[in-house]
Amino acid sequence: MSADIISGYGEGGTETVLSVDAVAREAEALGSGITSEEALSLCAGEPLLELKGLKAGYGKMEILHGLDLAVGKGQSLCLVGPNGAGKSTVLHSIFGFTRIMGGSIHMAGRDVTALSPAEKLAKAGIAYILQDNSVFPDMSVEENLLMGGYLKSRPAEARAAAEEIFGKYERLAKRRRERAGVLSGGERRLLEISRALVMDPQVLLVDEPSIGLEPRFIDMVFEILEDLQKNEGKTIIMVEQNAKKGLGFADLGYVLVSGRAALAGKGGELLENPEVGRLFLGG
Amino acid sequence: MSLLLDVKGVTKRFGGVVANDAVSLSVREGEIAGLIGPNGSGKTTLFSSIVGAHPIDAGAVLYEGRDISALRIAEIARRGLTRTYQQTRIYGQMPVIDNMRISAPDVKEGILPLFRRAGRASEARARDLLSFVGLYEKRDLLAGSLSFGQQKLLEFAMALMSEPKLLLLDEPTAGINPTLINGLIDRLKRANKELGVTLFVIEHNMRVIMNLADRITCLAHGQVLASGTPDEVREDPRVLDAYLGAQ
Amino acid sequence: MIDNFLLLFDYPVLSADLALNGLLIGAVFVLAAFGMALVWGVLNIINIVQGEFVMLGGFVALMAAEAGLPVLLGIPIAALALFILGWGLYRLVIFRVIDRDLFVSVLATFGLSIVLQQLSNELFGADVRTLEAGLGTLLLFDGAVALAQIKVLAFFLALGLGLLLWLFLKYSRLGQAIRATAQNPRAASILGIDTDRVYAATYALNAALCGAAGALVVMAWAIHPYIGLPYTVRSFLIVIVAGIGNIGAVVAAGLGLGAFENVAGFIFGTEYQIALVFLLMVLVLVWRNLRLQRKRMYLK
Amino acid sequence: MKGRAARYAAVAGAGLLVLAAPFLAPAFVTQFTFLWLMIVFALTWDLMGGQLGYNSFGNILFFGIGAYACAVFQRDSGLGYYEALAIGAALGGVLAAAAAAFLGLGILGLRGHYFAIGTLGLGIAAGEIAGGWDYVGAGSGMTVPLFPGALAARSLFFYFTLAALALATFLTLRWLYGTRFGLALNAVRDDEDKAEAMGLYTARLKTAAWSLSAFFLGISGALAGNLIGFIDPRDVAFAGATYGVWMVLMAILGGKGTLWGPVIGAAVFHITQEIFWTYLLGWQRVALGLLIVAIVVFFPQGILGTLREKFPGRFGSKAEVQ
Amino acid sequence: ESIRLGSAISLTGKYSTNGDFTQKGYDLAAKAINERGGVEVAGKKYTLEIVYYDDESTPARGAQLAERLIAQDGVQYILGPYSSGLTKAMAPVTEKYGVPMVEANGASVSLFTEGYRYLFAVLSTTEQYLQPVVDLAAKVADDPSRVRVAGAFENDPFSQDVQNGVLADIKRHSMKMVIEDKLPPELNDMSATLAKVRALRPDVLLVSGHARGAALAVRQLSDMRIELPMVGLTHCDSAQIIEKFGEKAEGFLCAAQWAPALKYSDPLFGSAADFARLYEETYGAPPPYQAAESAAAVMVFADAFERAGTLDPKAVRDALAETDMMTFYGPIRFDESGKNVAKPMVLYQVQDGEYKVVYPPEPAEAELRYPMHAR
Ligand SMILES: Nc1ncnc2c1ncn2[C@@H]1O[C@H](COP(=O)(O)OP(=O)(O)OP(=O)(O)O)[C@@H](O)[C@H]1O
Ligand SMILES: Nc1ncnc2c1ncn2[C@@H]1O[C@H](COP(=O)(O)OP(=O)(O)OP(=O)(O)O)[C@@H](O)[C@H]1O
Ligand SMILES: [Mg+2]
Ligand SMILES: [Mg+2]
Repeated sequence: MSADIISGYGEGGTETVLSVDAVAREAEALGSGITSEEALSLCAGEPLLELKGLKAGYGKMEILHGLDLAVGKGQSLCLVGPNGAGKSTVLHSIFGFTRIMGGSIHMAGRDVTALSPAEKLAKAGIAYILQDNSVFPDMSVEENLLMGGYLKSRPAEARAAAEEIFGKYERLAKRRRERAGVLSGGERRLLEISRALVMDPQVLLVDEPSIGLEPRFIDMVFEILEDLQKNEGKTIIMVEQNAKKGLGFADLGYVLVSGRAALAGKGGELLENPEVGRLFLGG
Repeated sequence: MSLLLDVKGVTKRFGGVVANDAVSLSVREGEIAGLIGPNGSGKTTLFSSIVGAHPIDAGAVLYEGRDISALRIAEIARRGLTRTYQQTRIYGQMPVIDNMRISAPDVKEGILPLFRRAGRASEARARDLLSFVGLYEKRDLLAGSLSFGQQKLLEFAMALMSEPKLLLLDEPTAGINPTLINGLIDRLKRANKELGVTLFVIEHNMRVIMNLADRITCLAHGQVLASGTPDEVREDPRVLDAYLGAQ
Repeated sequence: MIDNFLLLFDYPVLSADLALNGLLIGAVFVLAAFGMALVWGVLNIINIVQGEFVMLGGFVALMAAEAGLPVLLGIPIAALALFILGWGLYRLVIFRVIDRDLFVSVLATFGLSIVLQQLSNELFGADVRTLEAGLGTLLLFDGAVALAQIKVLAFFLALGLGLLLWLFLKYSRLGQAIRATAQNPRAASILGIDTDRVYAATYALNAALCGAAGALVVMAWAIHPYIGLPYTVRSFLIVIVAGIGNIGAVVAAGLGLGAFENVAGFIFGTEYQIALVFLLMVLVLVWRNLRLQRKRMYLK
Repeated sequence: MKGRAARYAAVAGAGLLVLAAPFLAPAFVTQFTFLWLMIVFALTWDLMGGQLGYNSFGNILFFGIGAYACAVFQRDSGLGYYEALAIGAALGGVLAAAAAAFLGLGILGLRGHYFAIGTLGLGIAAGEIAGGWDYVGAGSGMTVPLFPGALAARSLFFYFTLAALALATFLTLRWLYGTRFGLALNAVRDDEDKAEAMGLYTARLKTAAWSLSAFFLGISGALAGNLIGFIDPRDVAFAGATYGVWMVLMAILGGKGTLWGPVIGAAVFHITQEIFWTYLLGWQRVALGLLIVAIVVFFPQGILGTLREKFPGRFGSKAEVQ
Repeated sequence: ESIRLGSAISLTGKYSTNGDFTQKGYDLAAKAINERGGVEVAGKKYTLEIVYYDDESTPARGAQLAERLIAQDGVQYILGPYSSGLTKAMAPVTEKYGVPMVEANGASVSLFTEGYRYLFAVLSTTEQYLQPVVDLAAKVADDPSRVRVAGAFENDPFSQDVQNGVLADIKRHSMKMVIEDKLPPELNDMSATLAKVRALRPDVLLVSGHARGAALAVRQLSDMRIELPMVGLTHCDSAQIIEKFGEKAEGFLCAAQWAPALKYSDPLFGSAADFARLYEETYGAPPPYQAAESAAAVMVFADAFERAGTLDPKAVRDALAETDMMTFYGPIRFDESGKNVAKPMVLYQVQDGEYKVVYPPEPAEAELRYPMHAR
C-alpha cells in the first residue's frame, strides 16, 4: 500500500460539481471502452477469472452490455463508477444471481457461467461478501462462522477452519458467544469477511467494504484485505465508492459507466489520471 | 444568533444499551451544524430522539425555546423540524413530482387542505426545487426507479419542499459517488444561504463535513466528546483517538 | 350466561373438566401452530392451507385404518403423506409466491385451500368421519372428569414433537440451514445454502406436522372436508401471540387458547365461541400494538 | 379537442348501454345487478388495499352492518317500503362509516399482516355475533319486506339503484384520487413512517378513507339485503369466504391501486364465475380455487398492471420505466 | 317432449351429503316415472327432466340460482333445495315469479307463516321432529313435571324451529329445561355442552344439529362416558350412526320423516320397503329419509301435472293445492299454507344394530328400551 493513501474517506476540496448525466457524457468521450485484449494485457500472466462480453441483467432489463474483464491470480481489482452504473451487478453476475443474457465467465480456464451460487462456492472457489448487512443476527458469532462452512462435508473441518480464524482475529474471538446482532458496524464487516474465508476460496468478491463505516474501521477493513491478498494469495474483486481508497489499494482499476467499462488500468495510474479524478473522484 | 435547537441532557436506552447518555448540544438559527462519531455512538438515535420517533428516557429537547420532547413525530414535523433517513425513504410507487406535491407545507394543516387544489405557487416551487437538485427531467418517473443517489437527492428536495426551519440530514452522502457528493454539498450550502434553512448533518465522510459545517459535535459511546469549529475538532486529540484514527 | 357461570360454582369439578379438555384440544392447535410459525418465519408466508393439511391428515389416517393398518400407525403415515403433498405443493405453487407481497401468498394459499376442500369433498364426501383408536377413557375425580386417552396421547405427542423440533432446528444441519435462511436468506445463499430446498423442506415439514395433528383430530374428535379454517385461524392466533421464534411460547399459547375457548364457550354459550376466539385475537393484536406505540413502534 | 369529443361520445355511449342493458337482455338483469354490486365491492376494497396499502380482509363487516341496519329499520320503522328502504340504506351507510371510524381507533394502528388478520377476525366475529343475537334473528337470519311493485319493476328497481350506487362510488373515488388526498393515501401506502415524519395526519387520513369505503359498502349492503331477500348472518351479511374474498380478488385481478382496475376486475371475475357455475356443475369451486391461484401467481399486477407494463404509452401510466 | 323441473341443491359445502341424497331421490323418481312412459298431460306424454345447479350450501347463491333457473333457463317448476335455510332464501323468488316449488327438505315452520302460495312441502314441519321424544319421556316418567330435559340445538333456522317445538311440548307437560345450548354451525366439538350434561344429569338429552351434530353427540357421549336414560337426535340415518359407531349407537332415539318399515305403498314404487330395495340396488346403500321424501316431491309434481291437464304454472299450482294422494312415503295433503298435514313423524330407536320404529304406536315395530342402555 502506498504511503500517501489518506486515512478513511480522505480529504480534499469539493469544487468540482458535475451532474450524473455530465459524468456519463464525458466518460463516453473519455475512452472507447475496453476490449478483451486490453483486459487480458492488464492482468499479470494467465487470468484466473475472466469475463468475456458479459451481458446480464434482471428480468427483461439488461444492465451490463458486453463487459470484458480479467484478473490474475493473487491480484486485486477495484470497480468504480457512478451510482447505478452496474458495479454490484458485475459481482452478482459472477456469483450467479443475475440473468446472464450473453457472454461467458471463466474461472481458471473453466467455463462457470451456468453454475448456481452454491456450486460457485463449492466448485469454483468463489466467495461473496455482500454490500449490505449479511450476518445472521440471532445466531452467535461462532455459529455465524460455522455457517460459513456449511458446504464442508464434515462439521469438524468447519470447526477447525473457524478456530483458525478466531486465532487470527482476536477481536472476534472475544465475542464468539455473543449474538451477532449486537456487533458494531465494523465488527460485523469483519465477521462477514472472515466468514467468507472458512471455505478457503480462491476469489473474494467484496461489495463496498467501507460503506457506512467510520474512518478507522475503513482502514482496518483494508488492512484485512491487504493481508489476505499479500499473505494468503487471494484474488480480490471489489466495488468501492470511496474510490481513492479503493484504487489506491487495488492492482487493477476498472471504471464502469452505464454497464460498460469506460476505462481500465493499473490502480495507481487511474488515481493519477486527472480526468478520472475530476469525473469519478470528486476532484 | 439565537438557539434554534437546544438538546439538554438527553438519555436514550435500548434495553441495556445506553445509546445516548446525557447528550447536550445546540444548533443556532441559520448555521450548518455537523455531528460525527464512531459507528454505534448514537448519532442516528439522537436524531430520532429529537424528531420524536421514540420517547426519550431523560432530558429535554427545546426547539424555538419550547420543550418538544413529549410531542409526537408528526406534531414536531408540523413545526418545521424535519429529518431525512440514513436508508433513503421516498414514496417509491409514486412519480417524482407527486412525491414533491405531497410534501408541500399546507398538507400539514390537516385533511381539508388535501381536497383543495394545490396552489400555483406550490406547483412552481416543486418544479424549481426539482431543477435545483437536477431531477426536473425525471419528474414523471416512479421515484422507486431512480438510482440510489438520485433518491437521496429527491429526499432532500422533498424535505426542502416542506419548508422546514431546521433540517436534520443523516449521512446524506453515504454510498454516493464522490463527484455527485460535490454537487450535494453545493446544494446544501445554497439551501442554507438562499432558502434560510438551518442544517444539522451527520457524516462519516470528513471531506464533506469539514467543507460543509460551521460547527461540529463529536459523539462517542453516546456522550459528547468534543465540539467546536471543524479545525478545532479535527485537532482534538480525543477525537483523533476515538474516531479519526492517527494520520 | 349467568347460570353457566354459577354452575361452575355449584360443580367445581366442572371447571377442571373444561380446562383439562381445553388443554388437550389446545395440544392439536399447538402442532398446527408449530408448522405455521416455521413457514411464517422461514418463507415469510401466511399459509392459509394449514387447516386443509390437518383435514387431509385426518382422512389419510382414516384410509390407513380402513386398509386394515393399526389405527395409531395412522399418525406417522399421515405425517409422511402430508410431507410428500407439502413438497409437491411447494414445487407447484408456493415457490412462485415467495418474496412476493403478503397478499399474493395469502390469496394463493387461500385458493389452494378451496381446491383441497372441494377435492376432498368429491373424494371422501362431506360426511363427518371419526376413527376409534380403541384407547379408552381416563376417569379422574371419581369419574367426574373424563379424558379420552387419545387426547392425552395427542397432548404428549405435541409436547414431544415440540422438543424434537427444537433439537432439530438447533443441532441438525438442515435445521441450521432453516434457521439461517429464516434470518437472512441472501446471506444464506452466499454461503452455499440451497435456499429453495430449505424452503421446500420447511414447507413439507409444516405439512407433516399438520398431518400428524389431523390424524389425532380424527381419532379424538371428528373431521370433514370443511373443518380447515378454524385450525388455520387458531394456529395464526397462537403464532401472533407467541411470536415466530419461540417454540415454548407456542406450546403455552396453544394450550392456553384451548383452555380459554372451552371455558369461554361454556360460560358465554357455544354459539359465541368462535366470535370470542376472534375477538380475543383482535384484542391481543390491538393491545400489543398500543403497548408498542407508546414506544412509538409497530408490530412488525 | 377531437380527443375530448371522442371521450364524451364514449361516455354517452357507455351511459346509454347501462340504461338499455336491462331491456336488451332482460333475462340477465339480476346478473347485471350483481355485477354492479361487485364493482362497488372492488372499488371500496381498492380504496383501502390498493390506494392506502391497508389490505383489509374484513371489509365485509361494513356490508353486513348496512344490510342488518337497513333490515331492522325496515322491520321496525312502520314506514312504507320505499321510504323505509331509502332511510334504512342511508342509515346503513352512516352506521357502517361510524363503525369504521370507531374500530379504526384500534385496528388502523396495525400494519401489514396484522391489519389483514385483525380485520379478518372482526369480519368473522361479526358474523358469529349476528348469528347469536336474537334481535336480528340470530341464526335464522332476517327476511326483508317483499317489494310492493310488480316483478319486472323489482328487477329494474334494484338494477338502477345499484347501478347508481356503483356510479356514485366510482365518481367519488375518481374525484378523490385527483385531489391531493389521493396522493396522501399513496404516500401512506409507500411509506407510512415517512409520511408521518413529513407532517401528514396519517391517523385521520386512514380513518377518513376507511369510513368512506365503509359508507358505500354499508349502502350496498342495505340494497343487496333487499335484493337477495334473505339475510343470513354468515352466508349473506358477513359472507367473508365469498364476498369478502372476492372483493380482494377482483381488485387484484383488475390491478390494484388503479381507478379502472377494480371495475375491470369485477366484470371479468363475475362473468368467469357465472360461466363456471353454469358449465362446471359441482366442480366450479375447484375451478375457482385454481383460478385464484393462477391469478395471483401469474398476474400479481392484475390486468391493468400487466397491460401497463407491456404498453406503458397506452394505458396511462405516466411513469415510463427506463 | 319433456317437462323441465329445476333444482338448486347443495353438491358442495356443508350440506353436500344431504344434497346428494336429495338429488338421488329426485333422480330415482324421475327415472321411475319416465320408465313408465312419463306423465300424461291433456292426452300427451311428457318425460321429466331435471336441471340442477349447485348452491354450495349458501343461501345467497340459492336465491340467485332460483332466479337463474326461472329467468334464464325458463324453468317453470322448481324442486326444493336441501335445508330450511336455503328454502327460505329461494321461496321469495319462486313466489315472485309465480312458479310452483315442491320441496322435501325445508321443514322450518317459519316457511309456512309467510303466506307463500307457490310453496308446497311434502314433509312434516320441524317442530314435530323431537316432540315424540318428549311425549315418550312423559309417558315413561312417573311424574312428567319432574323430568329434566337438556337440549343442544344448532344455531340455524331448522334446529331453532326444532327447539321451539320441543319447548312448546315441554311446557305442555310442565317439564323443566335445564340446559338450552346453541351449537355453532361450524361445530367440531361438543364437549363444553356435554360437560354441563355430565354435571346436571338430565333425564332426557335432545340434540339437533344435522348429521354432524348427531355424529358428534354419539361419539362424545361415549368418549366422556356419559350415560343418560334417554337421548333424542335428528339426522341419525344421514349421519349413519349405526354404521359408524356400532355398539355405541345403541339406544339412541332418532327422529325421522319416513322409515322403510312403514306400511305405506303406491303404484309407482310399491311399498316403502320396495322403494328401499330399489334405492339400495341403484345406489348401493339404504335410503335415508331425505331421499324418500325427495322422491315423493317429484311424484307430487307428476300427479299435479296430470290432474291440471295443462302445463300452465298457475293451473299446476292450483292442482298442487288440491293434492290428496298416497305414496310409499306416506299420505300427502297440503293445508292452506302448503305443508303436508297428512303424514306423521316417526321415531326410531337403535336396537341391536338396527333402526326400529318405536313411535307412534301405530307403525311401531318394537318396544321402547328405557333407559336406553337397558337390554
Ligand atoms: N434486483 C434488481 N432488479 C432490477 N433492477 C435492478 C436490480 N438491482 C439493480 N438494478 C438496477 O440495475 C442498475 C445497476 O445497479 P447496481 O446495483 O449494479 O449499481 P451500482 O453500480 O452497484 O450502484 P451503487 O453505487 O448505487 O451501488 C440500476 O439501474 C438498478 O436500478
Ligand atoms: N432499536 C434499537 N434497539 C436496540 N438497540 C439499538 C436500536 N437502535 C440503535 N441501537 C443501538 O444503539 C447504539 C447507537 O445506534 P445508532 O444507530 O444511533 O448509531 P450511529 O451513531 O447512528 O451509528 P452509524 O454511524 O453506524 O449509523 C448502537 O449500539 C445500536 O446497536
Ligand atoms: Mg452497488
Ligand atoms: Mg446512523
